Amino acid sequence: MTDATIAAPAVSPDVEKRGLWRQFRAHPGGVAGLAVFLFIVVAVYAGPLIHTVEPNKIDIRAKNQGPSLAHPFGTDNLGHDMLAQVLAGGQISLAVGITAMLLALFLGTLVGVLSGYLRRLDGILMRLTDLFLALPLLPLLLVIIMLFRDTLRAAFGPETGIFILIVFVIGITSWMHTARIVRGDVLAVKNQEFILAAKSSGMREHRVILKHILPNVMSSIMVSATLGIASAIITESALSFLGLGFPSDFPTWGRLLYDGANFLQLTPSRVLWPGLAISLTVLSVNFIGDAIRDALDPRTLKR
Amino acid sequence: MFTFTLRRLLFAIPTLLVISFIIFALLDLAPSDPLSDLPLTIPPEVRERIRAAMGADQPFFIRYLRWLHQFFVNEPLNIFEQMTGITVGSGERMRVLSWATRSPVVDLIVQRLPQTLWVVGLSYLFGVMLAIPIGVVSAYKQYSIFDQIGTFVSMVGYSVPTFFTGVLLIVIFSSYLQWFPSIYDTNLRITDWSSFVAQVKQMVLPVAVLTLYNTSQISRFVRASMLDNLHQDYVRTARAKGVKEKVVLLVHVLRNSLIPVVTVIALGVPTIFSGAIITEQIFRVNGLGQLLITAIQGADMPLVQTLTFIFAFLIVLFNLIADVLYGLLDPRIRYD
Amino acid sequence: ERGTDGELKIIFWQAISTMNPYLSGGTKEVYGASMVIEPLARYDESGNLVPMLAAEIPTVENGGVSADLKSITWKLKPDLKWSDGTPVTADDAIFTWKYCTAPDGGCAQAAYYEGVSNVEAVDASTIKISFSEPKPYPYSAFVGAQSPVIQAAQFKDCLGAKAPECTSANFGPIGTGPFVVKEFKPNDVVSFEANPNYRDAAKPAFATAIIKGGGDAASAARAVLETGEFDYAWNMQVEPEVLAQMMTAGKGKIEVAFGTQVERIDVNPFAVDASLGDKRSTKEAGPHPALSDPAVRKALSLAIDRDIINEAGYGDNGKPTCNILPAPDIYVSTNVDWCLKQDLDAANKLLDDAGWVKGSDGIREKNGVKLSFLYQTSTNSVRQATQALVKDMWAQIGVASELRNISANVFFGGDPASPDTFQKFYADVQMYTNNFDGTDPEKYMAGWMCDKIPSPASGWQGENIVRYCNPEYDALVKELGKTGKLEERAEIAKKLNDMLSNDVAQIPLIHRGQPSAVNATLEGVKMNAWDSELWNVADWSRKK
Amino acid sequence: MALPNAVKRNAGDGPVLSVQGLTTSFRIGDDWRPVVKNVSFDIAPRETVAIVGESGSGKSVTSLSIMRLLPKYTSRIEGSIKLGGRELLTLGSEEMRKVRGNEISMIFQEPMTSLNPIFPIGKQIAEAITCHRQVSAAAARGEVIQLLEKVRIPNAKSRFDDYPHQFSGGMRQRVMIAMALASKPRLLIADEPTTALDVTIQGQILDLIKVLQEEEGMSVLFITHDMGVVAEVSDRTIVMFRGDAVETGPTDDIFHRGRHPYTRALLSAVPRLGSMAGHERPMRFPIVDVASGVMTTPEAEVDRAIETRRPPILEVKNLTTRFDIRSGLLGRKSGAVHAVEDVSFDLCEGETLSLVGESGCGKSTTGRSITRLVEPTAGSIALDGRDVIRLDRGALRNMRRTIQMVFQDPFASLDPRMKIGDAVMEPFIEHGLGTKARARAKAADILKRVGLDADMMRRYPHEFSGGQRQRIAIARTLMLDPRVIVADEAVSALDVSIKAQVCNLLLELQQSFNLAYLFISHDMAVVERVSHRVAVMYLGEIVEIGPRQAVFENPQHPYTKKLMAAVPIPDPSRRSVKRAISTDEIKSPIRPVGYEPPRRQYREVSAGHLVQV
Ligand SMILES: Nc1ncnc2c1ncn2[C@@H]1O[C@H](COP(=O)(O)OP(=O)(O)OP(=O)(O)O)[C@@H](O)[C@H]1O
Ligand SMILES: Nc1ncnc2c1ncn2[C@@H]1O[C@H](COP(=O)(O)OP(=O)(O)OP(=O)(O)O)[C@@H](O)[C@H]1O
Ligand SMILES: [Mg+2]
Ligand SMILES: [Mg+2]
Repeated sequence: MTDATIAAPAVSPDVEKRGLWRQFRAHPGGVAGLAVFLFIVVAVYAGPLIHTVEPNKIDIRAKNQGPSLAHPFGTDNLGHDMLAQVLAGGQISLAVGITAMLLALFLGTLVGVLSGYLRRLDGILMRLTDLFLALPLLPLLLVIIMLFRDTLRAAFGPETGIFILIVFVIGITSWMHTARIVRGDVLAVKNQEFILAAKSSGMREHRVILKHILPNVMSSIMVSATLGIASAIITESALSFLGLGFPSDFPTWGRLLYDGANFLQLTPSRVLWPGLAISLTVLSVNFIGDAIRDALDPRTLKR
Repeated sequence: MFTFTLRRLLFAIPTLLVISFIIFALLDLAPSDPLSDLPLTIPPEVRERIRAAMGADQPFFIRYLRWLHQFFVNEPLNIFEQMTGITVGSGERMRVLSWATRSPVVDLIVQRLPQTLWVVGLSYLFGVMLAIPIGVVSAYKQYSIFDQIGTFVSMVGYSVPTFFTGVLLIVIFSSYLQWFPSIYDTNLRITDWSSFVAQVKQMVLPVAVLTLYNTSQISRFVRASMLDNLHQDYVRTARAKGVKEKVVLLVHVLRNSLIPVVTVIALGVPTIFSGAIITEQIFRVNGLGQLLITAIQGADMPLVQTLTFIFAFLIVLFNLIADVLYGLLDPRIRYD
Repeated sequence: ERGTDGELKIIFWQAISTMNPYLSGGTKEVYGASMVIEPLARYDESGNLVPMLAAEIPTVENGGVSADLKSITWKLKPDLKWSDGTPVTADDAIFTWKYCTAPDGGCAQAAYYEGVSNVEAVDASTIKISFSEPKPYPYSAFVGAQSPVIQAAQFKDCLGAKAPECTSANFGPIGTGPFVVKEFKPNDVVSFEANPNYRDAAKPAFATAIIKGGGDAASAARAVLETGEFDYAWNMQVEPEVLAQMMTAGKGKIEVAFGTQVERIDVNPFAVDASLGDKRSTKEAGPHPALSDPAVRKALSLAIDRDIINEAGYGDNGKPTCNILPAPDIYVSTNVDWCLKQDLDAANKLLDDAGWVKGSDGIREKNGVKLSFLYQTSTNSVRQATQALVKDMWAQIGVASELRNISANVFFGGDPASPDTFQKFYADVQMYTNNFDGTDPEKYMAGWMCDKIPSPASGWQGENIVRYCNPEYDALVKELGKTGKLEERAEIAKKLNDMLSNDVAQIPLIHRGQPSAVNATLEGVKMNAWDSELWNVADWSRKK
Repeated sequence: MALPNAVKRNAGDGPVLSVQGLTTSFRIGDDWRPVVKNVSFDIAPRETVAIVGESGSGKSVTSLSIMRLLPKYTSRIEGSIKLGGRELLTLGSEEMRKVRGNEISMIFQEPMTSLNPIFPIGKQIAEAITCHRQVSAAAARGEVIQLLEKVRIPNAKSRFDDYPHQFSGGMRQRVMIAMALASKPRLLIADEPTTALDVTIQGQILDLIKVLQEEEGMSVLFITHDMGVVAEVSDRTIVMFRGDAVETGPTDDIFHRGRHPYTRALLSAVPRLGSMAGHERPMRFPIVDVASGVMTTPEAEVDRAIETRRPPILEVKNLTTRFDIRSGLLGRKSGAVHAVEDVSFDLCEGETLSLVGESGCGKSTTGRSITRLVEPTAGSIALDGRDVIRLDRGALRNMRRTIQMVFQDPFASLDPRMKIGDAVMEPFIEHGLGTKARARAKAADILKRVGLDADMMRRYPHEFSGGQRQRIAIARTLMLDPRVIVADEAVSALDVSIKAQVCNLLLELQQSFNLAYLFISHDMAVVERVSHRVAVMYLGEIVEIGPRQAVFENPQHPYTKKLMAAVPIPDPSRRSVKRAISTDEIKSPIRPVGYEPPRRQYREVSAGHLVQV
């Protein structure tokens, strides 16, 4: 009385998790992305243990050098070692990029899902989104800094305080795109019959959202995430010009790239490496995102 | 749908008023100052007098109401007068004047519009036009060479900021090869073939930089959304009907994938009018983006307020358009 | 020959927002307007007054300045014509004075007319300016690019509150200069053509000119030095090696003029602890626990290697200095040189002697007070490089610093609500540049008087940012105000400078020049730090 | 396996379609799992071949293999498929495109997901015409409207621009049929084309196909579970069982002289209309072992009477649900679909009320209104004494534990990204009825009882056959132990043996837990078996309601009579008996704005047997 099936052992949740991982692994791009990303993370945190030059050590006599054994990435116009700067910058850029992206993604998804799913909240949340889209960024940032910088600095110390501030600032100024995109997708998904079926089985709204709506709007969120990490890293560097980023003696990838732009012809390695680091990070995150997307979509081709 | 649109349009009026007030308050709160780029040699008491002449020393609400009146009453009347030649009342009324230039803000915007539309608008158009086919093909041929290259280029294109790509292009194409000018000539009038060529030449670099960025962003959304729909059963039905593969993709799958794409595009259109700040700066296109940034840096309140408000208006408008399009694209989405 | 050299292309990366310098005191506006409207006299490249509209420079000797120093009488050159062909008369000057002093006009150059009690026409071409008090240095009104003469006929309806509404006049003032405005696009580009009625029939050599704005300094430099698209670019604050690299293209070079700009570090004598709230950085806050110690101040100055800072950030565009008054030559003190060479040993010894001892973290402290400073400045790549270097140097004497950079429009904005303005000085040390217009330092030196200290009571206004207060100094400034003889004035000015330097009221770093990029095909450029850099644009021509 | 030679075929004509040794496998993890094994058959011109078989035995996969529409990377087709001598498996994709829809067209099993949700149905049908022929848009439109009328869609002209979600299940299926017939193909593959249709419309559709076969010489590959339909339409029949074609032969032979045990099992389990004469209560189906063909459990009448003294668990009074029709640029209301109009009935504990009626008459809408998945326009619904319409959200959620619904279209009602194990366990966990482990155990048990394997819990909905998905949907509702189940065409896609098994399960549950069923179905034989009472709907209204025996044995309303008469009889010898093609006008539930339906009067024929007058 049963269908033709191959005998299989009983399923445990553990196996299911492994299944997801197995599908992820079946995605060469995703695996490569993960490997590169892990490499970057490890390099950035463990690298300074091997390449022990202080990132802020100034050796003015060795300024504007090309790559050499002592300075594999060359030096900048003050004689900072670029490798050490790129590694140190990576710690900040990665941390800021990822946390700020996650915050923006969280806010955007929250607002998007709520306004797409709950008719009552839609109007007010979307007008709020319009408002945030319309607010001029620079004055907004200046005001935020003015209001919160010293408080946060006092509460968490200069570094953590600024970190929190930056993540917060990037987060609350970049969630709107995600929100609108997610909302659009939710509007389309929520009218499908399986949502109705889920509701008819008496599921609570938030569970419907979490278990049925979210997985079905995941691919847009994934794209937003990858793009978000890139813009967070770049925005961080823009913030420091307003005096709201990290102090100038904290290198970050974005700023290394900006400072190096004028030295493009003089010491190309100065821009090559931070630029490459940002691109590789974003690319690898993109491939990881693709792999997760594919793993979550049972229908796409798996390679 | 019509009542929905109408209701939303009506609702947009209070929304915009609130937004304009919040923007005004924000600008007022911001610590930058209209006199910050004056030399330090100008003594404090003179600064006070300059401030007073601008009206910057008035109380907040007076300034806000004055702006409202100037923008919503005087400027439209002025446009009306210019178009019809009829003088309403005395014909003398205070227009919204920029603090830095002491000229009517609307005139400044009109002056900046052409180059912004040419450069930023065109690159957005190119971006959309390139992104959709690239996204569609990338999704259809997922993990093919085309897709991989597309992914690579768009990710690099998106992650490397324009302040860098701009300089790179200038160094290569203006300094070494000397093919294109590095500075945009806003005085150029297209009168003949050679001036047309000159115009095209000076647009190449900034348009290229911006197009790369726009294409990268939009094509990612097209691709992801296409992938979601490519394996649905109705695609199978379309194929079973013998519909051409191109039609299957472009009509059946793409239309079903358009909602996020429409969202992204609608979010992007208003930014055409706010200009592309960095790219405009690098190539000295001096469009609206540059106008806005100089105004912000110079704390030119009336100019920033007006530009931002127009921007807000466009955002509200295009988000409304997107919402209406959702309803047209997907009949299951109903707003009643 | 007029108009034979085609177009002159100038780039001002900070764009010109209006052509009326009375409505915007920005340097770029003043420079742009100087191609069109002219003062009675201006300064040449070595700081000497040269007549422009005036026939000669009035002095006490030639009777142009009254013996009691209470009036000065200018005589116009004969047959002067505005670009529209009408004659220039004394009434135009009188109108200009009225224009700038009209209430509600918000004239940015009002300081130039300070102390002027009356301007009258002796005859159609003679102008007499009377002062309410004796003026030892009477060359202020109608002197220099900041106070040119405007045409009464054009601006007659633009007095006072009406001034901003005269858009077309403000954008295209009728002048006497070598060029007239053809089209003005605010904050973008100004187009000029040669003035047909210019008093020298052979000038200018260029038929048209433009001043393009926007972008940043480095790309402006590139447009002149590397691609050769432009002839002249102003204000090239770019790392020296980048400029040097661009110059290898052979299309142009950098010219520098040294004026009175000094990059300095202000050292706060008052406590700035955040817990003090609004009292921070004022007298009520009490003395700074570390920086009120003269030994610390001096050690900070001694520890700085100004040569390195100059090399990294300025190159040929700067010179290390210990003076706050670096020019003109007659005012320059040669007495202070203890800080010119870095002396870490002396600095360390000073601190040791004063009881500041290094703790386990290498930072000196005394009575629980650490030598750890918040060091703020405006955002600008050269300043950030300097910050990094100074931090490194101070670290070598056991002084820690936390760096902060603030957007220039906030830092210099003076918004009383912002904690980040340089006037509030809510930091231990801060860095910026200051200077004075013209060649006379009297007003500048008065900026260190006790009553010029910014405080909440004065709405944080006041030039004495370093909060220096020394009764002796105040007395000396007053004496300067009464002294007429140039040599004596110079002596006093030097004394004032020495007091400031030796008390380490602040730490002068670099005497900054004004670098501009000049295309190799452009001839006749004479860099001028005392007036508009375009002061002699009539003499510019294309190399044949 | 070899094809038996005893196939009668018109001499001279080569076969239209010849399938030889077809083996189709799916990739599961890293292995390939064959689901169709070495199947061979031919179809001659004008011939109708039926495939019958167990649910999940590979019927749909066989047909999709012929069309080459299986997902490229996760499936593999081996063997040979020749269309008029041309090998399809090696055809280039452009040639294959020209074959599809033009020479072979296909009706898919699940019409909801198979229609593009964002295009008007008219446009979708027109596309089938325009992509193979050069016709003007207006001509195509005319043709489409004709087709829609042929498949008996009421108000075809005005429904041209409607979207799939505005159609009832059966109407969507008819749209699919119209689409497939549009291009007048040489071969029509019809995968359960009539499961969602009531018997009257089903008959009309079958006639339509027959007419086309005669006029255009079309061949048909017919996949169905309805042995009555098989008997009526097919020349030859293929029986599939677990991926194999176990028996092939003329329909007559198969019906009377089936050799394979499964064939015999299949036929002996077929319920026949009228077999319940004389019985008052529902009866269990006999269970026949598919491996041996021997009856293991005989049929038996349920032994429990309904307690009518207790107040009914569900009371529906004057329920009315209308859908506004908006048209024009302004979106003005131009009319309304009166989907449910003044419907009243009640349902006691332990009782089965069957809802039968024409496709599109409002049965599903009634079910959805009762569970408040669509908001009723008027009327009252009392569930267990509580007014459903006035419940707030929390109470509604609790109410939904009591009343569960099986959706008509199981595929659309399953989240495509959720493994079915999770989908089945979800309501249980959601209502906090126990731990995850208990949920898993219970889900495995229920799945087994509806004939599915517990290890299927790891698979996604699209990896199942239509019948399997339907059983998943049933399993999901059973997880909550509800007191009322609205079963909307819950067993229509199941083969007879599984249908019997599932129905018996439902009866058993009803007995043990006193469940009440609102059983919506077109399968009159099943309705006769399982129901205590029957309500007949027509154009949104109940035209006749009463105890099953009364309604079936003494139908009063003309529509009921028509319905009873149209039920096909599973006997191939009656094939020649022709129905009179109905030419009557198709009635439409669309009314203009402001239309007030007349108040209906009912006549009581016997105790509880009401008929509209
Ligand atoms: N995409 C797929 N991936 C894996 N297995 C599949 C896939 N599609 C179908 N199957 C399996 O193949 C078998 C045959 O499915 P098919 O759809 O052909 O059944 P069927 O005979 O049409 O059944 P029903 O009558 O229930 O529709 C089933 O066991 C099903 O689970
Ligand atoms: N969302 C909707 N919008 C507009 N009309 C609808 C909608 N849903 C259903 N209808 C219409 O209501 C009528 C009744 O539909 P319903 O689904 O209840 O029929 P049904 O009796 O279940 O038919 P079937 O047996 O074919 O499933 C149909 O005419 C259908 O077109
Ligand atoms: Mg099937
Ligand atoms: Mg139905």
